[in-house]
Amino acid sequence: MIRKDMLSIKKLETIAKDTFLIVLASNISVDDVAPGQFIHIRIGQGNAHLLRRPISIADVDQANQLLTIIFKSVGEGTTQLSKQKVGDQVDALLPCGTAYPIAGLTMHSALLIGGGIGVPPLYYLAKQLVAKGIKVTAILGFQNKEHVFYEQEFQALGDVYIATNDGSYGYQGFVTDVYQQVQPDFDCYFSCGPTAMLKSVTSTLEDKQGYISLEERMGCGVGACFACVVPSHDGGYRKICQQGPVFPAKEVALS
Amino acid sequence: MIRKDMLSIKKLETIAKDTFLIVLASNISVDDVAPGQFIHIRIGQGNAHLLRRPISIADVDQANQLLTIIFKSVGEGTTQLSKQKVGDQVDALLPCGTAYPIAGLTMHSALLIGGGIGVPPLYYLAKQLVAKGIKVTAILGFQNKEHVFYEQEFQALGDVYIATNDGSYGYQGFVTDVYQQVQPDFDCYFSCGPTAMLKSVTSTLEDKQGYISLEERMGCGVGACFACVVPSHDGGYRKICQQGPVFPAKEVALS
Amino acid sequence: MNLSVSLPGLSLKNPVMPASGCFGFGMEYSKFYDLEQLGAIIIKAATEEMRYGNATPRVAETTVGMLNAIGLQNPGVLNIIEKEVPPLAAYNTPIIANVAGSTIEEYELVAEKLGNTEQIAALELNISCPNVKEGGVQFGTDPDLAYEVTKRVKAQSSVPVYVKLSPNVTDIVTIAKAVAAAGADGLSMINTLTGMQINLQSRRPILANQVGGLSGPTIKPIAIRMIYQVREALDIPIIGMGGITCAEDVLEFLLAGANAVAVGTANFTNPFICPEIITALPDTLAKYGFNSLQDAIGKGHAHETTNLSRA
Amino acid sequence: MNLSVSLPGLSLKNPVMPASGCFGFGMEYSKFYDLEQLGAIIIKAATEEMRYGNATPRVAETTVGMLNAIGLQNPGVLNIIEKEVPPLAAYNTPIIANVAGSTIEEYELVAEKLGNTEQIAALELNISCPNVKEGGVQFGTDPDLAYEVTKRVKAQSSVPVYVKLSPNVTDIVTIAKAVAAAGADGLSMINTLTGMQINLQSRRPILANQVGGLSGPTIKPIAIRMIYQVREALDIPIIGMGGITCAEDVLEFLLAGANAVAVGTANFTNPFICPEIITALPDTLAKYGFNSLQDAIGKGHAHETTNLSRA
Ligand SMILES: Cc1cc2nc3c(=O)[nH]c(=O)nc-3n(C[C@H](O)[C@H](O)[C@H](O)COP(=O)(O)OP(=O)(O)OC[C@H]3O[C@@H](n4cnc5c(N)ncnc54)[C@H](O)[C@@H]3O)c2cc1C
Ligand SMILES: Cc1cc2nc3c(=O)[nH]c(=O)nc-3n(C[C@H](O)[C@H](O)[C@H](O)COP(=O)(O)OP(=O)(O)OC[C@H]3O[C@@H](n4cnc5c(N)ncnc54)[C@H](O)[C@@H]3O)c2cc1C
Ligand SMILES: Cc1cc2nc3c(=O)[nH]c(=O)nc-3n(C[C@H](O)[C@H](O)[C@H](O)COP(=O)(O)O)c2cc1C
Ligand SMILES: Cc1cc2nc3c(=O)[nH]c(=O)nc-3n(C[C@H](O)[C@H](O)[C@H](O)COP(=O)(O)O)c2cc1C
Ligand code: FES
Ligand code: FES
Repeated sequence: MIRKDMLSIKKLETIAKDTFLIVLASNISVDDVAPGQFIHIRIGQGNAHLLRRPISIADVDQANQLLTIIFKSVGEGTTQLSKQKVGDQVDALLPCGTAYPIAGLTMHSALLIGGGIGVPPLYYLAKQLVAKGIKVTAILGFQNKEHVFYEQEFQALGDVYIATNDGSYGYQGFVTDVYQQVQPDFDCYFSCGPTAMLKSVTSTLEDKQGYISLEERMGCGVGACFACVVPSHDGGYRKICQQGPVFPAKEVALS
Repeated sequence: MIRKDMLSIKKLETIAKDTFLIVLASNISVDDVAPGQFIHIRIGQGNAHLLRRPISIADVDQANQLLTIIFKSVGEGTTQLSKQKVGDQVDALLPCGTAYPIAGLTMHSALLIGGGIGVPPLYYLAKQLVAKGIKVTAILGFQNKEHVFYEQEFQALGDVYIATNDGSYGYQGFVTDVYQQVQPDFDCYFSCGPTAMLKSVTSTLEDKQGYISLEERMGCGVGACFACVVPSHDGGYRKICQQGPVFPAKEVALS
Repeated sequence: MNLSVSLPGLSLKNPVMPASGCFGFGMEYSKFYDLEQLGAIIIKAATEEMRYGNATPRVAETTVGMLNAIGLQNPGVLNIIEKEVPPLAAYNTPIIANVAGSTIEEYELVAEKLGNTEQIAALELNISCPNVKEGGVQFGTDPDLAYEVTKRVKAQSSVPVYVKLSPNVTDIVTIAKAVAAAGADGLSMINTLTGMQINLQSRRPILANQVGGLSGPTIKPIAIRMIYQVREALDIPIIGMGGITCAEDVLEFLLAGANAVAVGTANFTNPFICPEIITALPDTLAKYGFNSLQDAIGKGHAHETTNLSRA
Repeated sequence: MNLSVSLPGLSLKNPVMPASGCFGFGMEYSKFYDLEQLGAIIIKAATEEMRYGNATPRVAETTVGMLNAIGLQNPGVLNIIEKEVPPLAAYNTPIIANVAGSTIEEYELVAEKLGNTEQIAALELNISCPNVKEGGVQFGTDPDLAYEVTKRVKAQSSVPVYVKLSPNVTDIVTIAKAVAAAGADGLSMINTLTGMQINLQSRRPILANQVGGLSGPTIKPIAIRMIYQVREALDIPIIGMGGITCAEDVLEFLLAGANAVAVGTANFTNPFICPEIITALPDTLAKYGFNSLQDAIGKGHAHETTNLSRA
């Protein structure tokens, strides 16, 4: 069940350009956290920042009650977060949103397609899939060489193809370009990244079963304010923070 | 000339209930600071507190470029100031306002009447008067025993009479009650404290030469915004931050 | 300390309720705490049909405030009554339903449905939503239209109607008088101020709707001023809101003349804010010399001693 | 980088000027820096006679904002012309004089005197002061009165007139159109929003005047929205203001449609703010892809390419 927790920073490191990894410790069990979910982080104290920032959970260490997040400093909140110190407390709502529904799926191989800061949630997903004996292939896209992270970590779990916009590392082009070249075999795909990427991924893989994870500016983060909706193909809408961020690829209409 | 300076905290101590003393070091000479003037302090950084807080200068150590301030924590700004640490920087405009015009005065004895946080500026004044060979008598009023400060410091400079509202220390009553009982001899008086006290002081000492120091909520602190005016007896007005805070007792109309 | 307060149709155990649109239909926050702690709950605006609302992005953060342009997204009044109200009604906390529309007829229909739903204790008539092209705010900025829609909505049911006023007006007192004359049982104020933020990178307004409603601590001085002015002019109960984040803020609203308060944006920053404020209220009231909640209402007005509750 | 901008009657080396009432008659800040760095200086409001203004306290701090109720205190127009203008005129920086009054006749007289003072480059017609009982804001909230006073003030002299608009209105565009139709050469927006703060201890509004004008970062989203809306509707130069504290804020105002900007409250927090912003502007403009100041004006409007300067 969703809760407010004060997490303490155990580790904070820069893992790529403007990209930070933070390991957070909880005082209680985090066994209920599943891949694809996010934590909703309060920045600062008092009224400095009224809106929390959603950041995906990149990894979970159940035994030690640790959560890993990976994020890019793009604005005030993430920059402030990147300047915290080990030992500082982070006020977070968790676990938020839906997870990749791996329990109910029968498959042998999975394709993970991540772009930029959409890569982190796929890591914990990959670990869980591999733990279930599912073969994992990852195609990860980044702006350029300086922004690449977690290549080795994914390699430890399966095949990894890296794409950079400018070709400064790995394949040149978009993740969908790499897909066309590599043509990996898979039963189900999981994708997270910028909306433009997701649109091209879902249309490229139109006849495949897949799940995508969406981003949107959020108010409450818990389903109460309707800030974060996306139209659904049934003529209605879905709240990304509560009914997402993970959706079956065919459920929602990307614009 | 008025300037913006980053002062660093050399010492911070509690000297009475909710009453703090801070010694601030400047990198440049503070020889131009005269008794009665104040510094205009910025609280915090960014936009947290848009208005600076005026605090009187309680003492100056010219050789070491040190300024002392004494203040009570009454609200957000002063509370935050009281929680600073030695070594922290304080952004201040200084020296602000007018000083007690002691250079131009010929006198043998002076009466200093201070109430609460109106006491601090009188201390540096007393030191300067004594340095000029003028006899100083001080009547200092406080809420109660717990709030009394600087009795010894004033005693080192002359006669001191303490009054507390509840009689828990020294005389019981107001500074003007003490004055009536003590009837000290003096050529000129200098007073600083709440407006109600100043009104009663100026009317009690109506036929004496005297100077009073006023308080008002301030915007700019440098004479530009007209926030801090007081009507003058010539039918006009005076800006307390610039033409004051020290005024000849008969110049301004207290309400 | 006695925190109870009586308003027309509402007997509240305490004066704190979540504001409309900031608490959905309540159940999300039931995961954080027991909703029975709340004085009341104002649910999200209802319209006749399901509405999708505006394009995203719909929210932006400003300096100690936020902008929103949700655009009255909601599942439609019948869905709300059927699916959203029943779980909430299980709590012993009065539900106030927020009524919206594009036309007077839509307001009437929504009010008729909600006002005749047993679990709804009162209506909040939203004539102040700045985020929809049609209806909404024009009813809240024109005294004649405000009068008309209030009167027509009042006629739909017997539950009390609190009219939610827009601060985007030249003269709040005139509007307040118009809706009071039309039979409003109370006022709810203020809704958001219309604002905009431009993204320097994209060179476009951040919100897809361009403009949005400004809420949070940034609007508190305006809310306090408007409530104070209306309280000077009228003897009508007021649910006050706009930037409340702590018990001291609640007291400031009470002194200004509010009889109860709603908390909006602060729920996003801290989902526990409402119960935390309720817990802090007795000490805060005592600290400033009040013996009960009722005691503080309107006390910011010189010589004001009226008990403004009408219940 | 070229920071210059031309407005009717004003050829500015850069777009940054202190806002009226926040910089006195300039000389106080000449102790901190050379006033020639400024694009222009807008001096404190002038009325016919010396005015004492409101009782104190006149200012209060709010969350990232402040309230003021100075009440147009000033030494009177003749004193200003004789004593305050000459020292300031020694700097090679255009002086814009803020014109206030209680009646149209007073506005006319003050405008006539200031408009015919050689050292005054332009007038800012203040029809938006929320802090005086008479005149001031009613001229800024009624389009007909706004039209009338603008027309009469324009007739007093040949210097350009920038009309300073009040944000305390239901519809800013209507007022803007009215003053444009009356011949305003430009607009200056926004003045302060009316607000209040209540002291919990004394149970009274902090300001002796009860209400005051809200300024500072807290009002920026409202200023941006109003400037954006007026820019969409009208092709008239705008001096933008309301909460500017840094070069990024200036750019946001330019994108919204301001041709130049004024900085008010921030001078109190940091007396060096204007030159600091001017120094930071070239890098900030370059960072967001602009080659000159002029290049950024109005660029927050989709497909907007108009050069709005009329000089
Ligand atoms: C479900 C979800 C998961 C996410 N996971 C990650 C992650 O693992 N790593 C990571 O680096 N980023 C992630 N993001 C994006 C991250 O939330 C934004 O980068 C962050 O909110 C920016 O905050 P800021 O204060 O630095 O930026 P500012 O621009 O200063 O923020 C201003 C406001 O806009 C919001 N905002 C700005 N950009 C975004 C965005 N892209 N998405 C949502 N809100 C935004 C902020 O939350 C804040 O409310 C995720 C977003 C969502 C919705
Ligand atoms: C010339 C002058 C000299 C002063 N010298 C001293 C001194 O030596 N020691 C001392 O303890 N106090 C002194 N004061 C009073 C001191 O300025 C206030 O106590 C302080 O500003 C309160 O700030 P706050 O943030 O704690 O209170 P808050 O109430 O949170 O402040 C809110 C706003 O009100 C203003 N304000 C509140 N009370 C006062 C006040 N009494 N006078 C002026 N502004 C006020 C604040 O500056 C701020 O702008 C002096 C005031 C003046 C005008
Ligand atoms: C995201 C959001 C959605 C809102 N939706 C509604 C609504 O549906 N109906 C309504 O009357 N007010 C709505 N409001 C206004 C709030 O109820 C409240 O009046 C306003 O936000 C001021 O209070 P606050 O500063 O505490 O948020 C909404 C506000 C926000 C922030
Ligand atoms: C203390 C103070 C005094 C002001 N006096 C005037 C005035 O005399 N004439 C005027 O047109 N505006 C006056 N204003 C309004 C400012 O010029 C400006 O429009 C407003 O403060 C918004 O800008 P800011 O947020 O940068 O302060 C005053 C504002 C303040 C804070
Ligand atoms: S962020 Fe509030 S509903 Fe999703
Ligand atoms: S505080 Fe601005 S003139 Fe004194």
